[in-house]
Amino acid sequence: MVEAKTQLDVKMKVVDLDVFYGSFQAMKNANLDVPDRRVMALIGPSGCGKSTFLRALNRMHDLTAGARVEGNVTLDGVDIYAADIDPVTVRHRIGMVFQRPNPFPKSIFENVVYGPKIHGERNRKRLLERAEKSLRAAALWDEVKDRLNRSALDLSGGQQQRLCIARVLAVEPEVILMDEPASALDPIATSKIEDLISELKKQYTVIIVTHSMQQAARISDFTSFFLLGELVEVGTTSEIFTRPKDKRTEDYITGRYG
Amino acid sequence: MADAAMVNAPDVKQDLSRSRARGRRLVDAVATLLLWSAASIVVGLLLLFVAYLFYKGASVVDWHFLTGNPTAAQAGGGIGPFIYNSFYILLLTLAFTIPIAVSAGMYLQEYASRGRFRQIVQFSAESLATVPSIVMGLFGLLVFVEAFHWHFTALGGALTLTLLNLPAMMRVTQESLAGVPATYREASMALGGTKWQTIVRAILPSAIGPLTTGVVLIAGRIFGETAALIFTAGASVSYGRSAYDPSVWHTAETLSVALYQTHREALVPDADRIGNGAALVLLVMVLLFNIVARVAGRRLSRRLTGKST
Amino acid sequence: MVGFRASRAHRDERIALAILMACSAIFVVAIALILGFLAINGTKLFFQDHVSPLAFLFGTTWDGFGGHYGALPFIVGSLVATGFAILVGGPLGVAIGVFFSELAPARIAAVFKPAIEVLVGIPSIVYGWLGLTLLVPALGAITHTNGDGLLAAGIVLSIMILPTVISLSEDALRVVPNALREGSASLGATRWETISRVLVPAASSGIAVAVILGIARAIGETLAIQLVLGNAPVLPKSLLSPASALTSEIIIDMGDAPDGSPFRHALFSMAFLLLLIAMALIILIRLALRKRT
Amino acid sequence: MLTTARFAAVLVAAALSAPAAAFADTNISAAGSTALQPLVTAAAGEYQAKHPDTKISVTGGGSRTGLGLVASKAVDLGDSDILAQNQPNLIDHRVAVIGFAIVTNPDVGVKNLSKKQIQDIFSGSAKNWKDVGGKDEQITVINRPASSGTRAVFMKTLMGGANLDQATLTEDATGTVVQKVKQTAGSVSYAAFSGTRNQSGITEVSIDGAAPTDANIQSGKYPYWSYEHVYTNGQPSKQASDFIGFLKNNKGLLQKTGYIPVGDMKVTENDR
Repeated sequence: MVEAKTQLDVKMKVVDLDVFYGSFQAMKNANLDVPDRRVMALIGPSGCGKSTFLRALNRMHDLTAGARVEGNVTLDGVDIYAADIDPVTVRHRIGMVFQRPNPFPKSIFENVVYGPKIHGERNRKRLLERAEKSLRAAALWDEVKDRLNRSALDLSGGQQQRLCIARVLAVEPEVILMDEPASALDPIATSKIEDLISELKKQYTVIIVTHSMQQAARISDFTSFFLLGELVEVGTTSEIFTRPKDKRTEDYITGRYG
Repeated sequence: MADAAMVNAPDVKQDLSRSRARGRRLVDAVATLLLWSAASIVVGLLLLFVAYLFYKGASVVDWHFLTGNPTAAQAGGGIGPFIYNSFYILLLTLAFTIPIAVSAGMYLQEYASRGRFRQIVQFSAESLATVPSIVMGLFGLLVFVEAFHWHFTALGGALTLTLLNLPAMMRVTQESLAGVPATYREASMALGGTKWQTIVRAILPSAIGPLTTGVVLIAGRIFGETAALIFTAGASVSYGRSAYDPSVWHTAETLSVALYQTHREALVPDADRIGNGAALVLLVMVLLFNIVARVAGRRLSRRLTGKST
Repeated sequence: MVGFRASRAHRDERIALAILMACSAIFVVAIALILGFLAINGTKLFFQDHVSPLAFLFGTTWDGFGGHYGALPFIVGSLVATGFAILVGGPLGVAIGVFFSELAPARIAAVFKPAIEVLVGIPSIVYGWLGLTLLVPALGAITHTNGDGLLAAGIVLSIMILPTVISLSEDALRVVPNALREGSASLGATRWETISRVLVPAASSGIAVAVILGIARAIGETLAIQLVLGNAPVLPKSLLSPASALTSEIIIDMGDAPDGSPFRHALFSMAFLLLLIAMALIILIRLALRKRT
Repeated sequence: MLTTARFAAVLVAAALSAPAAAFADTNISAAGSTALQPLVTAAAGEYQAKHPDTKISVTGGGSRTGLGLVASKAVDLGDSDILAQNQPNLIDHRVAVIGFAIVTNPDVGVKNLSKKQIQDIFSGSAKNWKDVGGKDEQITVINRPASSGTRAVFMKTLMGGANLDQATLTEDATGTVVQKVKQTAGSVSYAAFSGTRNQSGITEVSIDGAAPTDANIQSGKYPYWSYEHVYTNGQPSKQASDFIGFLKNNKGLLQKTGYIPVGDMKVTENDR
């Protein structure tokens, strides 16, 4: 049912995913293959379940009281919901960037090396190298290299969001989940983030939730469309935007839902 | 509340009559005036207290008074050892209170869901918070002084004060942690942090400002506590060389206990003078604790977040 | 490449959780021990010395060495002083809570609120000292008595419970949704009508909690009232005659009541009674809060 | 977390080792009577000045507390105004005689009271100073609580079996009594010399014509006095016995603090 091109490796595979908040079912029977080192966009109207779906991919629902996830999610063929799997290591391999920039109230440097530190890196020199590498990869290095010890809260919104991306990169994940990372930013900051995402797919698998179809069209290789807690259709981005198979997808693309 | 609003509704038409409206406006003005006066009276009372204590005590308090030894039966004694004991017991109490209460606060705020254990802890803390300090003092007397055969000791006093202040310290911790945005938690978890790492490295540092303010305010309370100490830390000091005893086993009359005891026994002819001085010193300490709490909390938040606002 | 196996961090996590739970358990153990110790020592008077609980609760003669353990004078003293404090300090505190929540301009609040926080911090012994050296002589001059007694104690307690009542009732009023304020105002109600008919009823359970905690603070207060009560172990004839309370009598007699004597047991019975009153107030608060939900 | 664990360890260790450790660094500990406390405290100060290696801790707590603590060996010396009852282990060391005075506010103007008049005042049958030979002014009686040793001696030596009116101002220590008498017009109470000697603003009343002086107590003319006792549990240690001797024989200190040396007494308690 999924049309990912066969020559691509499948990084993550979602089979029959259901998500419940108490007795409310927020996601019904979703199936999806996520190809390695590509950008997958999740689109759909507000409340369609795309964020719910995203948060199921790194077990963030574990933190919400009353949330329950059923079905299979695999990373490189390993079920991340299996009983002997530690959700903490899942999140180590699958990083996440949130809607609003959420740097810690610490220095820029401390923000970037937060992950490496909690994973046991103590060596100051290696931490500095890691910080520089991540900040360069997040296209922020040149802007902050002279003020690494300043508070992250003094950065602009767009810089903060790139810092949050750098913070994720510093953990060296394989998959990066992004939940509308540019929705709180101005157009210039947004385009910087979009450029960055295109850069990131050389090394990482990126799954991004966006409410902007233009954004999805600009940056993603694949797009999946969600509606009312259902994954309606998946395809290459050009297919979805030019000749969707499902009537509902077409209605959304042509602007029939808000 | 909808009910109350409904009750008002029929009044609207009648109130178009002018005299009634004027009457209602008058009531409103009088009520406003009364509320203003109520608040002003209380602030006025505080000013009166401060002025009175300064008026009575200012001539008493000098370097000799603050550092001198109390005398047994002559005039002219100081309060040095009492101040020493107050700080000794304060620090000892904080050393017990902070680790226990912060841990419990973290547990309730970050770990415990709606489990039974959480409810029991919460209820215990609330109950502990309402135990009158004299009753806590008697408990300390039964346990530390008598059952453990410690007699009157700084340690017994500090442990009693720990019991007395654990609930407030736990509350401060809970509130400080609750004030940390949920996004910090998510961010840390999404970076692969365990819950413990998230709390210690991301949440606790972000809460350090309000936490510090809370600790200092509680420290002020500990400093002024009296009833719980009379039967646990004792109401006397050793005189002479051993007045500044470093051992936790020493009998430790604090400044607040001394204010009570000096007046009570009045062994010295200038008990009034010492009382006025001690009361002023206690008041000034409370003012200092309040100022420090505000300034330190703000400074620490700023330093740790580095935010220049 | 990181595997999925549980890491060292995970083990730390379990140790940390165990320590946190142990620290939480201290609260439970502590209150259990306090209740236990006081229950045992507070009932020896009845079980060991065979004094009837009725003679203790309703007896009016207190003579520790003469075999009379009537605590009624102290119970009455505690209740009257606390009642006075609630009647005066309760409404005044709620009024000031209303002032801060509804009236006070930010600049005034910025000055007044710290003042009230200082009031909380003043040690009870200093309140007692103020009562002894300022209030009692003043009352004595006005009423041509000694000035000691339940009136003086009631006034001291009224001031001492104010900060508790003020801050908690202010909190209770602040959580009342703004929609209610706007709704009432749009019906043509004056500010006072909005406060008295809409906001205070809406915040009633929170205000009740504020007042109950005020009671708890007042009934357990010891030194501040011991210094102004006059300490006569008899039923008070008036608000201006010397009286005593549960807490103040304990502090007066405890040092001299011999170990193991019925006298000492009776003092512990009074402490146990105080503890039971405190527990009853906690349950009252729970009930008041349950009503809200 | 480590700190928490360490505190727990300290706590447990403290609880286990305390009985032995508590006074390991104190050579002599004393507790009890607040009437005797100023003497013991002052003596401890002087004694320590002469013997810098000795450490003495002095605590009040009341006579009966002192007796309890020395009986359970929690302290070395139990200070008391009253005799220990049914405690054969305790050895009584009479260290001083303490005198007590009936004190009034100076405005009363009465200089002398008979025992009968004192009984009338304190039992509540005389309500006005003119009933006992003074001017027309209401009497305000100030008592000590039932647990007080001073009150016990007062009842024994002056009240002669009459009941005390309890509905009076009650102050729980000598100091507060003296202060209250100073403040209150028409007031009368009783207090130890150690609390009245250095005070102005009160009048000490003669009893049956005998002024409250050391000489009158020594000669037996003045009735309101008692022995101050220091109790030890069994024979005192050498150090403790040395200190008791110092306490008892330091006449200068005794007089300065308002006590009478036992050796100066020409009468005993039984002669009253």
